[in-house]
Amino acid sequence: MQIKLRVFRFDPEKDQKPRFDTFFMDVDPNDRVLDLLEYVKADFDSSLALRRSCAHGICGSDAMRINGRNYLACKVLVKNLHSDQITVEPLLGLRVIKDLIVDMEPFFENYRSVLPYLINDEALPEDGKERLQTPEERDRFEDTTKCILCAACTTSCPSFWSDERYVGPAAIVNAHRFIFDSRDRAAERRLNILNQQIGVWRCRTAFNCTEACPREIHITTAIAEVKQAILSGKV
Amino acid sequence: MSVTAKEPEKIRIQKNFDQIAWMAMRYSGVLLIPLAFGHMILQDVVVGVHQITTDYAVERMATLGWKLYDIFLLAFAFGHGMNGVRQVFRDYIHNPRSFRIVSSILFVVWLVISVIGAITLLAINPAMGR
Amino acid sequence: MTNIHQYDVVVVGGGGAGLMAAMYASQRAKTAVISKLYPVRSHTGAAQGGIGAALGNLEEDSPEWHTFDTVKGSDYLGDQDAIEFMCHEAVQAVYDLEHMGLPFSRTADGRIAQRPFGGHTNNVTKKPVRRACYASDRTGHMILQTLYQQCIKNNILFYDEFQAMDLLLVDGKVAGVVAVELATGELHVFHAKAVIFATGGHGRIWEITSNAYAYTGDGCAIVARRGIPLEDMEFFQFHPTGIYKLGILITEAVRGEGGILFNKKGERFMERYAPTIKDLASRDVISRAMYLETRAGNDVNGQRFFYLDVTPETVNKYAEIDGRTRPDGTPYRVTAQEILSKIPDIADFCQTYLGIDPTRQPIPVQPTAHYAMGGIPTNIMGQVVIDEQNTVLPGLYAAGEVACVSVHGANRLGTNSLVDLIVFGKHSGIHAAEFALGADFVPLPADPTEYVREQISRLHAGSGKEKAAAIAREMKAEMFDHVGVFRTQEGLEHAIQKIRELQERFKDVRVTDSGKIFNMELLQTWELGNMLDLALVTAQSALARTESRGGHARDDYPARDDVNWLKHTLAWMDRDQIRLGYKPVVITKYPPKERTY
Amino acid sequence: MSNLKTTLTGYTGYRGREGHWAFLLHRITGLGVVLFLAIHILDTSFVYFAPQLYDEVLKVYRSTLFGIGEVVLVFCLFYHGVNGIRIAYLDLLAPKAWTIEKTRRSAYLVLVITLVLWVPSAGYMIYNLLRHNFGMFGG
Ligand SMILES: Cc1cc2nc3c(=O)[nH]c(=O)nc-3n(C[C@H](O)[C@H](O)[C@H](O)COP(=O)(O)OP(=O)(O)OC[C@H]3O[C@@H](n4cnc5c(N)ncnc54)[C@H](O)[C@@H]3O)c2cc1C
Ligand code: HEM
Ligand code: SF4
Ligand code: F3S
Ligand code: FES
Repeated sequence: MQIKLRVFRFDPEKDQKPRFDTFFMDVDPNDRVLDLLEYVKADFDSSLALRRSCAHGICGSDAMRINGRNYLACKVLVKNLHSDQITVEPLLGLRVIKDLIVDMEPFFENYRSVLPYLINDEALPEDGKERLQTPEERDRFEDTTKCILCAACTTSCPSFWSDERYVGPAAIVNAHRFIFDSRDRAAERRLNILNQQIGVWRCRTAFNCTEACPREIHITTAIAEVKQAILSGKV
Repeated sequence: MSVTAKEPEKIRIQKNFDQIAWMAMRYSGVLLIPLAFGHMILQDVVVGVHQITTDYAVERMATLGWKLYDIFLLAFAFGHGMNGVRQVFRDYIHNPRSFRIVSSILFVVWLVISVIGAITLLAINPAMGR
Repeated sequence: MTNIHQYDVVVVGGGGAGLMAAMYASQRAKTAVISKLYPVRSHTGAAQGGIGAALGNLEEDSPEWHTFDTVKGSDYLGDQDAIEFMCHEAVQAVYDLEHMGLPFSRTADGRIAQRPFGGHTNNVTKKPVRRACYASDRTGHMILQTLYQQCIKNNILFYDEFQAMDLLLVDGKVAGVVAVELATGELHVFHAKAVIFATGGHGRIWEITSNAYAYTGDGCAIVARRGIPLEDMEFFQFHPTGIYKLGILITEAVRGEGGILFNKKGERFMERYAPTIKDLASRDVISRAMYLETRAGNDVNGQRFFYLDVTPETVNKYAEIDGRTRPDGTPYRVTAQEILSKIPDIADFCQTYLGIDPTRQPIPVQPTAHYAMGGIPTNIMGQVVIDEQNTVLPGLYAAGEVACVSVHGANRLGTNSLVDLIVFGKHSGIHAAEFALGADFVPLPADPTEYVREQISRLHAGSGKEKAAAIAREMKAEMFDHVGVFRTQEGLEHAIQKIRELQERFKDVRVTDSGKIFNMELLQTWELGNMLDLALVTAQSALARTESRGGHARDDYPARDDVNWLKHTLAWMDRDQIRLGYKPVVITKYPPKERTY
Repeated sequence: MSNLKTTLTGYTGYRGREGHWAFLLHRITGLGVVLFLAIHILDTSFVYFAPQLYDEVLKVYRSTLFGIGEVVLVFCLFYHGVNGIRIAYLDLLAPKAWTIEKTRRSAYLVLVITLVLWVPSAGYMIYNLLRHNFGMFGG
């Protein structure tokens, strides 16, 4: 099918202002949007800059705004967009460095602020083997282990747009993954961090995050569970 | 069955304003359904501004039942609303100093208007009707 | 102006191997990690099925059996001392991961869950054994995340989005690496006592591949240009079940859970090629079976693909025929629900890219380029060895897919790569730190960035007659057709000539973007140069090896030839010529036998 | 101030779904209602502080423009209240129900309930407005 692809362009070394480049191309409805961007690089303008690696939705490199909504470019097919006009823009709320590449540092900083790692200073089992955990205990945080830190959620969140100090859904998801892990012992510290001004209370349940998550994590549910844990003092 | 037999963790959370405000917004909201909806349906729809006169207003506010109703409405609706405004401002104003100034102003506005409203409600008595 | 940094140990690559190495190295030495991708974007995150370790949580198992399976899987080309070391270390390594927080799936009694995987057997009964420890179907993702999390916890120093482009050697000793900072285009010199390469593989050389765009073989190309040989490059694994056309991997675990392969006649063709373990035979065997089926005209629609069927009806039907049981002895029967819960990500890929539900419809699959068995030669400490006598190059280490220890020999068993990363990542880290503590910095050369600058300016100076994209396309197609699952002398010669021609044309490519900030075009063009080099090494090594073994299948030499070819290939890049040499395979307990499944 | 630009771009340009619109509407209607409420408390206080002026206030209230505004206000409060109940219910009683389907469906439900409440109210108010200000319906 014939489509019109509009791509956000900005070269900090040349351009004062961003612009859109338009490309007309013949594509297969089953093509990924990432494929289209690769066609642009191969056949039209090799200077287009974007991040990508795995090409199947697992590395989290290529989150971007496609027709106004956050997706992984490698996980959305042309036919899913139901349109022959496709507009590709960088994520909103992070500084654009070049073309579709944004500065991810604030995002990772928020991630690191919630202690996203297992903390348990108790002695290991004497036989040196695994700490035990029942399948039920494991299921409690299964969903939030899926996060690939693509930032599609955080950069779709109205609260983050207005204030990038808000830790954002991705950080909360990663805190959730440890708060509800029966092997972890630092839920209290994390909950106190998330109870701060820039923590969970900033979430207005706008739900863009959950809609955007390419891993289909129930983000808003996870945030709600964290809020409940803070209020009840129970995990 | 829990093979790790984890003690339910005793978690102490520092209470803070945001947490309390979050709860308060929800509980006051629920309360506001009868209060605010009732008031509005009655005054704006059923009675309508064209039927409302000073006498009507005085008479209504002078009745004890309505007086109480209105005081609750004033306290909850305006408190809820002004805290809402504060939260909205906090989204957009990031400088802590600026935000402190703004919330102080909001607090004063809230206080002054609430006091004016309260005085009106408390002071009105049937004798004031013309 | 260049920026010079000094560290005891510099790890190049932030995937499973790199992070593991960094964690252990940093315990004793001042360590930094440079990675062209954010570490969590590394390809380790794509690994699905599991990590093999003989924990024996569900049934009897032992590291001995794991060793034997790996030796056999390697088609006897793996070094048995290294394999034995790895398989024994695997057990502790998996417990270590668990202690670091890795959320393994669990058995009912709370232990790490394990599932069967291709080529892993009970050595006594010859039946598949549950050895692959897993976390749903995203084991690699969880390993990568867990290691990254621990690195954050331990304050490991990262240079994210720094791409290494050169290795500095002075008088045969390591002096450091040169890397470009993507965000600024500036060159940085990392002056180091020890350098660990953990840059992953090079599967992007082939057209249909499960590998990431980043898999361009930078590590191998960088060291090869500095005179270090590459080992066993002809052995590249083609995974039998990549999604048709896209190459996206459908993990073996799907067959572990009972999935069956069918040809166009609806026949379970693996029965003919591997009568004992059928659909769980090792990858090279199945890929080759598919090729033979294709040649016999049994591929679906004549389009070179087959069906992988995990619908509960099929799984249950064949589980009954095979008499498969659960650990408690009850017959193995599944529901759609159960299947979905075991392979949620695969179901998601099928839904997204094919629009099908794998519990209702079969998945169209074809062999896809998957894993480099070959790479930079190392010993079990991760030290790079540079000749037939295994002479160590002081200060240089390699681990992970980029390295060739060799534990995978001619064919890697599923789940063994993750084991490789963890075990050899760890030991190279430990050893590099140890080495660095006892060594001095080798003084940097006078102009450390000279070679990189020269390479870059050449890419800007081309005539512009040729397009990089076109060259890449032709290389991938050529490699897939002639240096793929099956090879012939004619095809390989054709490929070699073609690649040489492409290398010539590559000189006429010009990078249009002259900027410094995130000049992805420049770097990707440089990567194409790496791929062309490795394509040539692969084809040359393959042409020389006149036998069929593991991932290297020659149509014209269909038999394994232990008399002449039980040896590792070493390939040096001497300017434009490839020079080949050979070194013996280490055989300890398991003399070569015919390999049947 | 770049945040403000981002925010406005996002509010208006991001193609969020039901949850996004519900959030925006909730915020706008809440702010609208609180603005009105502040004025309303003050003007009502005229009853006590300056009864003579209250008649003037009532005149303004009865103007056509204000009448239309009032219809909008009623919508705002209905929407904000009903959606507020949705939020409070999910947050306090059913946090697990913050799922895609339930959020989408509940957001629509809120809109429907709001309309059910508002349309008859608005009809009646407009009827009154037309009757009193334009002498229709035998007013
Ligand atoms: C789809 C798929 C499924 C798989 N499933 C399994 C499985 O179930 N079990 C199993 O055992 N194995 C599996 N594998 C294989 C296994 O995942 C990989 O072999 C392994 O993850 C490689 O890890 P690594 O650490 O060597 O490299 P990677 O994790 O790829 O890391 C490479 C790192 O090097 C960096 N890098 C590369 N070049 C440069 C440069 N020039 N400068 C700086 N940094 C650089 C990259 O940024 C990256 O951080 C699978 C592979 C794929 C593709
Ligand atoms: C009728 C019943 C009402 C209910 C059930 C209700 C409920 C709520 C809830 C739950 C919130 C919090 C939203 C969040 O944090 O995500 C909220 C916010 C708010 N409410 Fe109400 N409310 C009601 C009436 C009112 C009234 C009468 C006013 C005005 C005086 C008002 C003004 C606001 C404002 C300004 C906000 C902040 C909006 C924002 O943060 O985006 N509400 N309301
Ligand atoms: S929660 Fe989902 S959208 Fe957010 S970073 Fe993780 S994977 Fe991406
Ligand atoms: S979009 Fe934002 S407001 Fe909450 S539900 Fe998601 S974090
Ligand atoms: S390229 Fe990896 S997620 Fe899209």
